[in-house]
Amino acid sequence: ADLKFKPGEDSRFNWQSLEDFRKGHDLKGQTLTIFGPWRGEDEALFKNVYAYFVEATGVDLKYSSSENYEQQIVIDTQAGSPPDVAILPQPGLIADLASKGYLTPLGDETKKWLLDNYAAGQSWVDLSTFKGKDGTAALYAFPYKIDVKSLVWYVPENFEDAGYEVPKTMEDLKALTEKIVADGGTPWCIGLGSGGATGWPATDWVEDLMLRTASPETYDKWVKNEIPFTDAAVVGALDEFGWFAKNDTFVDGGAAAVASTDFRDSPKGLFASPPKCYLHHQASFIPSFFPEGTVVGQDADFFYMPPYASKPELGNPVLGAGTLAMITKDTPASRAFIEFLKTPIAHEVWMAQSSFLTPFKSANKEAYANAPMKKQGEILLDSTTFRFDGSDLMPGKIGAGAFWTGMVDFVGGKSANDVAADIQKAWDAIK
Amino acid sequence: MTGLVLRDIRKSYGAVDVIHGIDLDIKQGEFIVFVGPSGCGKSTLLRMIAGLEEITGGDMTIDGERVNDVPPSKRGIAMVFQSYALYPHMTVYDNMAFGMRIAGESKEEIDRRVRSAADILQLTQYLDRLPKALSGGQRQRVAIGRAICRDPKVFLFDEPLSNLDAALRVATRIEIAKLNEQMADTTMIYVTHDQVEAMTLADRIVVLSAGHIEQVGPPLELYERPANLFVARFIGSPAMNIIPAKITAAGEATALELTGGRTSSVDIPTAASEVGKTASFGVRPEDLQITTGEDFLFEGTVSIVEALGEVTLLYIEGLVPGEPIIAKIPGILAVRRGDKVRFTADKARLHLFDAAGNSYRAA
Amino acid sequence: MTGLVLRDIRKSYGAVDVIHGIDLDIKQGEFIVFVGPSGCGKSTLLRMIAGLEEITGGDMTIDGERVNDVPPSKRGIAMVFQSYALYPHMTVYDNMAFGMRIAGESKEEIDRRVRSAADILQLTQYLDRLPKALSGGQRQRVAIGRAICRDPKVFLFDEPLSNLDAALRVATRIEIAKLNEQMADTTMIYVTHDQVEAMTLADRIVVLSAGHIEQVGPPLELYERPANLFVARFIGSPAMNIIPAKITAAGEATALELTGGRTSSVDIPTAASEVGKTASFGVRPEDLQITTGEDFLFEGTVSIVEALGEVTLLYIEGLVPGEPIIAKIPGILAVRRGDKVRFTADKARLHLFDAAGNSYRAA
Amino acid sequence: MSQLLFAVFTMVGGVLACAAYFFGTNWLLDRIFPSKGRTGAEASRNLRITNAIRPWLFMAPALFALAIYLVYPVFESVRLSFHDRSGTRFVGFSNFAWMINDGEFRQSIFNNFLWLLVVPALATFFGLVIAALTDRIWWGNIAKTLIFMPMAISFVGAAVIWKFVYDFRSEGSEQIGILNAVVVALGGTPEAWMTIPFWNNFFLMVILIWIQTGFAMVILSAALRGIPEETIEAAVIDGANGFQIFFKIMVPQIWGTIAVVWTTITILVLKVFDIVLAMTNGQWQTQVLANLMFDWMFRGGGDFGRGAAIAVVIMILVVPIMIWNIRNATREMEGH
Amino acid sequence: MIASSRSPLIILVHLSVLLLVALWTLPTAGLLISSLRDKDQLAVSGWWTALSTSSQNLTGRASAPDAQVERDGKFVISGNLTEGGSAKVSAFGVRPMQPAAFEPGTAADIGDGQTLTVNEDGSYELVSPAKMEGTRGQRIFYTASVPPRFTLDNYREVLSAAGIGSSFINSLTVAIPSTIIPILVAAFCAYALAWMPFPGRAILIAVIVGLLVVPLQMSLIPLLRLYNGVGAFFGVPAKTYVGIWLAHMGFGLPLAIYLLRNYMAGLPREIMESARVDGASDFDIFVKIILPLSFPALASFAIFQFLWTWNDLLVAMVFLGTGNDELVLTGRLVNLLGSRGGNWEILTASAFITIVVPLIVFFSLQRYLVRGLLAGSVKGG
Ligand SMILES: Nc1ncnc2c1ncn2[C@@H]1O[C@H](COP(=O)(O)OP(=O)(O)OP(=O)(O)O)[C@@H](O)[C@H]1O
Ligand SMILES: Nc1ncnc2c1ncn2[C@@H]1O[C@H](COP(=O)(O)OP(=O)(O)OP(=O)(O)O)[C@@H](O)[C@H]1O
Ligand SMILES: [Mg+2]
Ligand SMILES: [Mg+2]
Repeated sequence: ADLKFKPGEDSRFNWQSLEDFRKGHDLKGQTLTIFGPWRGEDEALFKNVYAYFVEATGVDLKYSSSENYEQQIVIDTQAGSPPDVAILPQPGLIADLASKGYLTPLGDETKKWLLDNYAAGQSWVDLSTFKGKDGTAALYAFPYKIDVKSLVWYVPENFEDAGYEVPKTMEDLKALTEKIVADGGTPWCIGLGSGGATGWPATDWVEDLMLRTASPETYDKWVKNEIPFTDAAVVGALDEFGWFAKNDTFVDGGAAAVASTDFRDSPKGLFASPPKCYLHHQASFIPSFFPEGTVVGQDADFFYMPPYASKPELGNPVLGAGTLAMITKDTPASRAFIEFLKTPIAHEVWMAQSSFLTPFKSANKEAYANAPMKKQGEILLDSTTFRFDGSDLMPGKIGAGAFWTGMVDFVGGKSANDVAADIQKAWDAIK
Repeated sequence: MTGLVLRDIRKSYGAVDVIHGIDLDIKQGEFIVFVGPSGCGKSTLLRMIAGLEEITGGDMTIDGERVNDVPPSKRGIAMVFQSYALYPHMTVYDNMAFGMRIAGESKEEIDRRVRSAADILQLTQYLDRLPKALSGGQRQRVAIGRAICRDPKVFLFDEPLSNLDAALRVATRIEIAKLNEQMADTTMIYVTHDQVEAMTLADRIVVLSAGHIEQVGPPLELYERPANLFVARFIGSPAMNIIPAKITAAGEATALELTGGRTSSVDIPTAASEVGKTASFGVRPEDLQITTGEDFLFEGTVSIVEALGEVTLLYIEGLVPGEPIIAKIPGILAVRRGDKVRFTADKARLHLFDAAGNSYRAA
Repeated sequence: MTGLVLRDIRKSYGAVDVIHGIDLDIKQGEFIVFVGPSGCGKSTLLRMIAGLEEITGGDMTIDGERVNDVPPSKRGIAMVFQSYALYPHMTVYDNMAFGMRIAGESKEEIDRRVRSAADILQLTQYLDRLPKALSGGQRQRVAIGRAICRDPKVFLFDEPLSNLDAALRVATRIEIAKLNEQMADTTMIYVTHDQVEAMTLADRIVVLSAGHIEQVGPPLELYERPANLFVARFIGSPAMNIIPAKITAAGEATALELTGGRTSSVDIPTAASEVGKTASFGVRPEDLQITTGEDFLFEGTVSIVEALGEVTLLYIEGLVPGEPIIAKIPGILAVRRGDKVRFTADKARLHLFDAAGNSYRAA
Repeated sequence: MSQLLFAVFTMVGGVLACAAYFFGTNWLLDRIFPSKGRTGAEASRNLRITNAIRPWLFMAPALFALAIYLVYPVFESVRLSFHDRSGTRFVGFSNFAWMINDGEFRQSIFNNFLWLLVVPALATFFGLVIAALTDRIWWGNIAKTLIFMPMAISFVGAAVIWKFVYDFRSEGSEQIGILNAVVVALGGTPEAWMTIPFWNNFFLMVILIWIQTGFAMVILSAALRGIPEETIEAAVIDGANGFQIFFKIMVPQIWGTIAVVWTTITILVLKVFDIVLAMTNGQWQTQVLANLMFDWMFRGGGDFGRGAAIAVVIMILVVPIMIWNIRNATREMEGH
Repeated sequence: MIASSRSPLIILVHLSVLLLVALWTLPTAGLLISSLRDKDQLAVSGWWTALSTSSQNLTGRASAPDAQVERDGKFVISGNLTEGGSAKVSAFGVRPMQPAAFEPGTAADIGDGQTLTVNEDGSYELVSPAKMEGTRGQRIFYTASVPPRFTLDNYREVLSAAGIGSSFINSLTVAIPSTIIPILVAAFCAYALAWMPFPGRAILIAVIVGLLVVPLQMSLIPLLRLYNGVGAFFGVPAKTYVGIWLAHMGFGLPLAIYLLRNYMAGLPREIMESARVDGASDFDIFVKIILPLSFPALASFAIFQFLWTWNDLLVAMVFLGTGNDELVLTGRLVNLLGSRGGNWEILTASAFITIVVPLIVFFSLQRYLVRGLLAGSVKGG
């Protein structure tokens, strides 16, 4: 395979780690099947990464993906023909697979490695620890490739023209929102539409606001339903979101448009002439839906979704998401692949290609392809609290079901209390 | 060589009884014609013989073997369907060749037989056509051709000539007769409404009525000595004239008083016990002659004159109210509507039936 | 009241020409019968009149109005199809009532007319059946019933009686004749292969052959004075006997020398120029009489005797090789196969055709 | 190239193997129980045997495939419906008990009945009308191809298509959904069609009707062409106009096929889920049984017990249709 | 019938078909046009606007300051906003909130003494008394009427994707036998159910109808388990072409049998009887009479079965696999969409690329949906 970056040539990369890895792993004649969520451009990027693994080990690697990866992995594991390694973005799904005994624990050594090498290591270990079939918790997954969600996107030139400043606190953000309305503009573009997954962008909002209004421990309890959905903290976060989304003058198209506007379309309002909105809350992947030719950092930029000045004890929480790799069939090759993910090079190669963030401290920050990526990487590394997307941690029926539906109902006019009660009812039903 | 034997054959469609128990022995090589009114069960009987219709009751044997449950293909039959039943997707040639191909005949043999059948039936120029591009008569001929191409033990024909013109009908009829002669061992069963066909082709005619047999016999016997009123009326066209009568004297010859008052005597012996009973006196239209003498059988007014060329039909009113007597007189007559005409008839050719409709002669 | 006029009507299916130019005037109220060999185009012509078949060439007018492009429903016709064309999903009753329902007749009127038609056609007990549970003849009767239930300007019948038994056929024929009488204004066009039907029903008969008209005329005219050999052979059953001959003397009567050497003379005038030409001498089977005298027309050996009851058919070999002369003698004869028989015939009933097949009489 | 060769080879091989089965078994049967050229009694005995066996020979591959691919999973579903989420622990009727109390399930049942009422009837109706109308015009085939197109379009494609129809943009901004564009052009205010409870069901149904009309059209147009031309001619002569011919002559004659199409679409409606999944995923009260089942089966690892229980309900719903078909089949066989 | 084809009713027929066709194709037309549009336009304006010249608010950017030239002591940047100059500018502005503040040709003051002039043809001139700084050009907002513009880029992108050719062949390898085999199998079965008497026939028919309802998703796991078992037993890979053919056959059979049986049961009984009398066995009758006469039904089912197998993704993914060499066309195209499925321009184009083959199949099989196949075979009602 052609290697994207010639080993040894670019000093940003830790080539030594590749050489070290090569030594202990000769997998010639073996095959490794990986099932992952990346398709299209992402697949090409990932291919460039695993090319180094193939080059180093001589393994015959087959990567496949599916539009319905959730369904596919359930079918494949249930039917007894799983891939060797699965990489999935949904901890809830992984928990389920683990509880059914389809995953192989990665062992204490890996756990220790994560604690040592990942920023906010304990968060990551907690995230990747699930109960197995026998009920004992173990590390089953390896976080690889992170998205930061606590971002607000804007067009710097529009801010400049209108004389707006990037807000540093949530209070400022709310003030800015009102100011834009006063200026005759519309501050926000919010779109929850996503076909069958409609509603999910709102869950990010709520989670982000939850981390800014309640403690991380409350957040953890919430996602495990140790406090009910109807808890005041949760309802409060919902209402915070409602402040933005349920105000007709705050959102492009009015509150009614929120639920049905496609999340992929909604950022386009930033770039319209005249602009349909000035602000857009979305994760780090969103630039791929910006108009062609948009240069992030110049034509569009982001700022960290600020915390409340009134709640300094919460620090700078970061909401994120990411994919986790796990062993679905225990073979030397799959073990080796997890080992490979522990090398800096496995991270740096993707960092250098864009749309990849990592909390891996040893990965060279300079390898990030551009300034915005680096800025996001810094947000991640600087975070005092990192929390994984709550809806992904909840059981599928809630996090990818009742919660979504609830949010659609919420922006559709239902009160926060009612919505929370509905979701809690659904949660009770699956217990 | 016992041929085909039907014993108390019955058929019902659900609650409708169609065949009420038929007993019939058909010798091998015989030519049997089924006649009977429309809907009396001829086709049904034929289809049962072919094995296409389940036999509800009774036994059928071919050559001594019970065949009730033997499928059609094993009975060694060929059949011409009343509704043709051509294969719509095959050309005329293929329609005729189908059976032989199934039987695995050689190509040359098939070709020879198809062409000769087509020749006989004047179909040669249509061999490449599909049935839908044929006229009604042509379709019927294909159906016949299909049957005669094969070489079966039993031929079944269901009104095979009904859509043909007179000339072709005669020609085809003669071909069938020839076929019958050439294949002395082949039994033929033939349904027709055509008197001429029935009379000329049949070794024996079976007269059916409402699902049972009225009479079986050679054509002339049926014509001359019909067993009952039904057969008498059915055989011969126009039908036999029937005049209600009363027996006035019995003996070697029977004396009668006809409706209308005329008396007559017929050469049929009756028992003395019959005197005084009502009877039906029958005379065929073609047995009536016009007379000017006094010794006439009856007299009447001509209501319709139908000149057919070779014969003239006279419809005579006045004897039986509402039912004209028909006379068939050779040649073209000068008789006009409204004329009063007297008729006489050969005594030997008169018929007499009892009140139940059975012939005195047969008794 | 000009009725129906056909002017140079033509029809072709792709490259196949089926109708070659028909000219025909049919007066309103006339009863026209089409006869002709199977496949000659009768059904096609009928279907063109009905408007079911596009007219490839020529003009058709009804009551003076060109109707080539008028849809069938606007032509005021009723038709009995050769293949019945019953509505398979409707009961017999509904089949017959359909047209009237469409026309919006009252329920009582429909019921009355359906029941009376069913009565005539002996279908009353089948009114609730679907066509598939009927015999062939019953289906045909339903088709007729459907047509006579309606009240059209023109009736078209395509072999309506072909599947009926003799008795029913006569009865139905008479019903049709009655219908024709009652509805003096209704034109009827009737296709049949049955000579008797053609002769009894027709005001005029149209003899078709291979898509063109051979002769048009009243039945007896066609029988007595066929315009050509084709008509001569076609009308009458069995067909007219044709014997090749040579004209030996012309004048008021024509003297002939027949094949086989016998001479004869016919009461047909010919021009002197015809002497020496070959001609066809024709005599109908029913015009032949057996004679023992010396003044016979010809002599031959009987090869087949067909006794039909009322008449006997004799097939005489020896005159024209390969083509037996047929004689139709009334009654049942004592003649046997192999007998030598002499025949004579009335001079006035002989026919003579020139080499092209046209009658000398007509000329 | 080699892939092409392989493809052609496997294709031909597969098809030939299948054909060989039928010819082979049939030949064998005639070999084992010969009737040609045998004497009477033996021949007819053999014939009886072959006649009893042959239907099963003809049906064997079909029955085999049906048994494995459909019957076996049915039993598996029934079994799973009495088990817990991982399909291992027996839980009795608790899945069904849960179901009855589940609001979403009741919503789905209600919606499914709406679908069953509307979609099969309309799709069959449009299919029939289009088949009849296009039958006799010169560009009928082109028209049919165009109407068939939705059937041929992949589901992802269809989802985009209807996005361009139902899309909603706020008032004042440019509409990219044609429905709202029309509404706006007529002076109305744009609507978020997918979110209007109850009515949104119908907007979803429109999509399925749009797709399934092609199915109905193709099947019915084959049936229409089987109608004997003469019966139509007879009706023309009887003075029937186009509508009368259509409703009184053609429709009754293809009634059997109409029933088949209707049945097929009805069953398909019971199974419909991809439209709902792609357009709303059951939100805004548009949930249907099949999507609910899918949701429980696969979302977040899946709950096989509940998924299977819903599947069992779907399968039970088809029972009336089966009974109706048994009736039809027996009646039809009597008619023969 | 010909005569009636000239009646005024026929015009009505033409019109109603036209209307129905329009209704049915309108949504698809949207897709087609969208697939030819520029991908940024897709989500911004309705597809129908692409057909005509439209007035759009656009944003452009002047060339970067390093392109400035000094003229008469002033610094000038000039250029053209509309590449090729096909659009016509009707207004322009320099601030996002007032995109149409100036008429074309007028000089807009943008502060610091700088002026901007945009002409109708899209050419602009930015004049500054002082040397301009920065790396980016000045944004220019303008309203322009843009003529329809179409591009084949979307198609090019889809068609040039790696592996599309072999996926195409994979799809055919799946679809063709998956169409032919079930038809053959179903036809035999349908014949037996329609014309061969045996006990339990009606029940069997009903069961087959009932099986129509079995949700595909329910079967996948048990079946795949079975496959793995069989595969392991024989030591062959579980996911093979034969496996997927059988799967498609299994799922397609109920409908096939149901449709075909219904059709075959409607064939005239006499034809079969006649063949039987001619000595044909059931096998002969089936092959020589039933099959040819069932062509309309076979063709219509073939159309659907082909279409389903061709457009199928799920069964192929499960039974054939998701790897690169097994991927069918639908799988390949879906993978092009990227992980978040937002690339409508690819969706639109690939929808039309996949539709081509089924449409060809439809068009070529359509001629088997013939009229009057049975004409002339039997007489009577
Ligand atoms: N579709 C067609 N294509 C070609 N030739 C046809 C077609 N239909 C009929 N013919 C031919 O046209 C001729 C006339 O057919 P038509 O049905 O009018 O005959 P007919 O006089 O009614 O015969 P019959 O007495 O046998 O019913 C026949 O020779 C027939 O083969
Ligand atoms: N499927 C059926 N159900 C009920 N009755 C039937 C069925 N088929 C035929 N019949 C009746 O059985 C009787 C005999 O029918 P068949 O066809 O044998 O008559 P046929 O003697 O051939 O008459 P035709 O000379 O008119 O052809 C008819 O009265 C008919 O109505
Ligand atoms: Mg009959
Ligand atoms: Mg005809």
